[in-house]
Amino acid sequence: MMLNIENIRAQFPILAQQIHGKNLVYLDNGATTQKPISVINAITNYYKNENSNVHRGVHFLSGLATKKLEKTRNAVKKFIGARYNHEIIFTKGATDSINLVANGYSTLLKKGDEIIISELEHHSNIVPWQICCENCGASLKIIPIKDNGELDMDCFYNMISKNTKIVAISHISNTLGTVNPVEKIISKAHELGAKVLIDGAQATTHVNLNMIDLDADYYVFSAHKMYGPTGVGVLYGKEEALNSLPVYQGGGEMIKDVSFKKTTYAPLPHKFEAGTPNIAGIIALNEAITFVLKLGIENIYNYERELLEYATNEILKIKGVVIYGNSKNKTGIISFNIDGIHPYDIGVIIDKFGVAIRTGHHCTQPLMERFKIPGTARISFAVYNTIEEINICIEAIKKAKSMLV
Amino acid sequence: MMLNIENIRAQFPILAQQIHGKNLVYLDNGATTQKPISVINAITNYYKNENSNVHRGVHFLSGLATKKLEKTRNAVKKFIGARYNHEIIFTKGATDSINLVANGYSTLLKKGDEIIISELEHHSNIVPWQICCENCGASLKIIPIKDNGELDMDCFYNMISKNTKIVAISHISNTLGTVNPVEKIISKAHELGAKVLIDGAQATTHVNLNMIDLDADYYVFSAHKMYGPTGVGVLYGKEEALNSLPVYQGGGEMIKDVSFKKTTYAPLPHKFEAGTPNIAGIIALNEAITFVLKLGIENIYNYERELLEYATNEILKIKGVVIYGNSKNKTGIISFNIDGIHPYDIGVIIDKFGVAIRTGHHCTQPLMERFKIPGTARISFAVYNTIEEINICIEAIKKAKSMLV
Amino acid sequence: MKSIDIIQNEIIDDFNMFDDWIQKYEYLIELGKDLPLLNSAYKIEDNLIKGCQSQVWLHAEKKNDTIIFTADSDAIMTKGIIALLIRVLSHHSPQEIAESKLNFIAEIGITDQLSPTRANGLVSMIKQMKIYAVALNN
Amino acid sequence: MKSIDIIQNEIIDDFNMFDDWIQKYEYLIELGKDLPLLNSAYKIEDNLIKGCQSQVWLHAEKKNDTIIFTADSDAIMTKGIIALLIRVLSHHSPQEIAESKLNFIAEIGITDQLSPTRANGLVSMIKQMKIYAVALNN
Ligand SMILES: Cc1ncc(COP(=O)(O)O)c(C=O)c1O
Ligand SMILES: Cc1ncc(COP(=O)(O)O)c(C=O)c1O
Repeated sequence: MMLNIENIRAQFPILAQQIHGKNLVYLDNGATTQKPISVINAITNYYKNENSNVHRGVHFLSGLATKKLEKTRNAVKKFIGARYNHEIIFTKGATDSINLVANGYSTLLKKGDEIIISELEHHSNIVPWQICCENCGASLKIIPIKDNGELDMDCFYNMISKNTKIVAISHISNTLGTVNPVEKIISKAHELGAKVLIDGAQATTHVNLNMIDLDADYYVFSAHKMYGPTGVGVLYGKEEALNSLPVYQGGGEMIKDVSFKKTTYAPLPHKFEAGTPNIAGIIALNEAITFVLKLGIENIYNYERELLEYATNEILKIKGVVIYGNSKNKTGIISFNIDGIHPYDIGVIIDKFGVAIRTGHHCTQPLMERFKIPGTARISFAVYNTIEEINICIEAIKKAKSMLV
Repeated sequence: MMLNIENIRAQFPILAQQIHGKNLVYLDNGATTQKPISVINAITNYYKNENSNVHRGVHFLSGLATKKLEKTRNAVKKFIGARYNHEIIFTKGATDSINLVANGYSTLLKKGDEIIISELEHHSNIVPWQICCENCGASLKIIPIKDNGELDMDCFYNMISKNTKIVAISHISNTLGTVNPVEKIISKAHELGAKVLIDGAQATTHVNLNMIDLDADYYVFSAHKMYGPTGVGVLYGKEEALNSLPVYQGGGEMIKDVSFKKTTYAPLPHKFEAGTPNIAGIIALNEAITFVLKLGIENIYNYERELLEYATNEILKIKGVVIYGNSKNKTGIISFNIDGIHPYDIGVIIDKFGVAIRTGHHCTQPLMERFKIPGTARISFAVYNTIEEINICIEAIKKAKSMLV
Repeated sequence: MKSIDIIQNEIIDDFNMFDDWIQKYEYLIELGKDLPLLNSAYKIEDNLIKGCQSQVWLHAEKKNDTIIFTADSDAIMTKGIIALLIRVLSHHSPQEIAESKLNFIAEIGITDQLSPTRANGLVSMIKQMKIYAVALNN
Repeated sequence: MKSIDIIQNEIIDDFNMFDDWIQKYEYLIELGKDLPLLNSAYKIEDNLIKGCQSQVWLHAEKKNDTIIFTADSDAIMTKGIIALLIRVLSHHSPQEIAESKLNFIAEIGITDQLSPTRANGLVSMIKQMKIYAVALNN
């Protein structure tokens, strides 16, 4: 199916913005995507017509808010092909989700146990495991990456052992765009009895997800990177995987019975949902899912691949450009540097042309270390981007270069 | 100053709602308040014009979102009279805030140390401390309450000792409305070298807060209970108190340097703000604060006291009514039961008259245990409620009673 | 014994006679009050289904190949619905109970009371009735 | 030596001559390129002010009761602003530096570069310059 991009763009009010007197060219989608009007309206509608605290209320609005929140849980379940609604835990973001699991593992693991992550992980999939290791004495093993930005799978196969208790890997690298071979990792890990957490923050709009097929034990993502609101994340876990974790936060909804003698906890999903959730945000996430499903993930992927190929070609025409991440299997992310120029300078200058890209280490400092660079300039696409915008961006980069050298 | 309630009501779109064909009478404000249009518009405006990830971006929108987020931090600082902006940590809610502190204390305390809470605490200020005690071997001491719903301060003075390391007390009871003597608790605790956390979830629209005067070490609250959005909370902590806590969640913004050899953490407030925050929600919180300050906390308090007194009088005219929480020093919350009637039945029936109250244990099961009741029906006021609404509510309760006995 | 579906239709007819929710609720309250007392020997922790607001005690026993339910709750509205559930399911065979589709709840307009908000124990109660039926089917 | 305020006004006048941001940025870039090299002995961890994207190395020494700053950065735009800061503050007495109010930044329209987003190390750099001034004032 061909997507009607003009029609899609019309659904995003912010794309009509002017920045420094220029049309906004938003190419920082890896950091956060913009929101379609349906998502924005869901929030407004909630606060104007339905707002109430969820779960325990018997009055109408409370029932309505609860129903809508649970509807999103069901929508997420279907979206990622999970078995049960109670395998979907709402968190405040991918980072929160990973911390919940890593915190649990700090009580499940002991000295001698090993955790495997990779060199291209986002800090959010590194630091929680470092804290976990500090607390329980387990050790952290790192899968190195090859020059083209792919995981060195030979190393992984050598590294994993019976001591490995959990492997935590991003589905798609936020800096390089590499799509990691998570299926292979999961099947090898399971062979050796290790669990697997997949950080899907960059994947939910690019890969058709089916948890039953994928067989990941945990899968995490953030709503704000998939056209949804800020402040909402998802932790998917297999029923038995979630049940094996101790409670994380205490309070509110997550209890069965509280007494000073003995407190018992509610079953999934409530066990992990302490406190009043981001009700408006969760309800709006349902609209984001609807938006993505209407377009079709494959269509989004294919269209972004077109943008990626065009942009890659054009940018490589600029002398001195180096692109980091050259896997054949990558999504719409281009991390680059220009010889002799600091990425910060590029970002600051093209901003004046209305072009928003991200520069810096992208919360992947070890990866920057690996390439011995202070950072990169990163272009990242969403489904509303166009070839024309890429042309504007390339022109801006060329102008920046001519000013800087 | 007299508040113009009609004018205030006009700012809340939801108050025009019909429930089961009746005008909504929303008296469940202890669970969550409704939102003025300024708060709703702040969210819409953010997503339509400004949405971008914060902090590390060099492009215009990222700078704007960052500036606005930090503006809210500054507004919160002023609102609660803190010393520094970096003493304000954004969390997902009061529950999240308490868990952050209690988790830290589980590494700071050891067997023999004591934590004091009270019998009237919300589960969110009980369970995190139970988990903390389980992890570190400290023990939990409970201040009992008197029949009128006030803390038994004599007991507190007897209970606290050099072994007490932290006292965690709600400023206002969400079930009874009691305003606790937090000043006395803080000064006594400090005398003995203990820190104090105040759960201000119910207090922020009823008490003028000044952290420097109050001298609490930690103070927590939720935006959604003060006319703000869901999914945003605040943890205030004195600089040295926050610095004494270990990091909680890892990832994203909270680092100084990440490497596989050694990761170091960012200074306050970033140390405790891992992951992409609820940017839209935080920005909207600023509008909620503006709304409250414009009306004036004293005016809100006084007006709600009027409602409280009127409603208390009227409800006591119903035969068989018992009110729990009869402190002179209480805010606009009435928890009651009617002889021989289960509160659930009252809630279900008056809902049909458009009246939304909360029934149940209000996440204070130990308090229910204390009064030997399964729950209460709870009316809780906000500044937009009226005498007329109270009359409708009282009529509905009377009808429910006549149906039920 | 009439089939489960016939009883459900009777209940739907009963409720159709009422003009408004007040009459329906009053009828439910009456049913709740008339629900035969649960033998206090059965009002034990093991038989407790905990909703977050009202509690339900449910007892099941087998008699001549059919299951007989008795139950109680601390909330009267909950008890009223329990009375209906017992009227529909009690005195049927385990298989009939396990395979039953309880559509009457939606039809009589009290679905609010059966939302998955856990505020009362009714959703769990229906589940528990079916579990008993399966368990006692031997 | 001219006073800090006089130098600031000169800079403001310089920038007022430019028609657009491109000229301003080109000027900053030029200033950045012309910034005297920092003695490599001073390009050490101790002198490093870490922004989250660009880094700044700052060295200060006292000479005849005035402070002399030298500095470097890996990003050229940052270096350009450093050049301005040095022009304004270097060769002044510790007290003058500590008490200075740097209004020129707002006036020349490059405040974006000095937001508290930590993207470059400039806010910390100004703070550090004042700290050095106080520390060397003895
Ligand atoms: C006194 C008190 N503490 C804590 C909480 C928990 O707040 P939240 O659910 O927003 O985290 C509440 C809200 O119910 C409360 O009333
Ligand atoms: C791969 C990856 N993992 C984790 C995260 C963290 O997501 P969040 O900041 O929404 O918690 C991000 C987002 O920056 C990411 O790209």
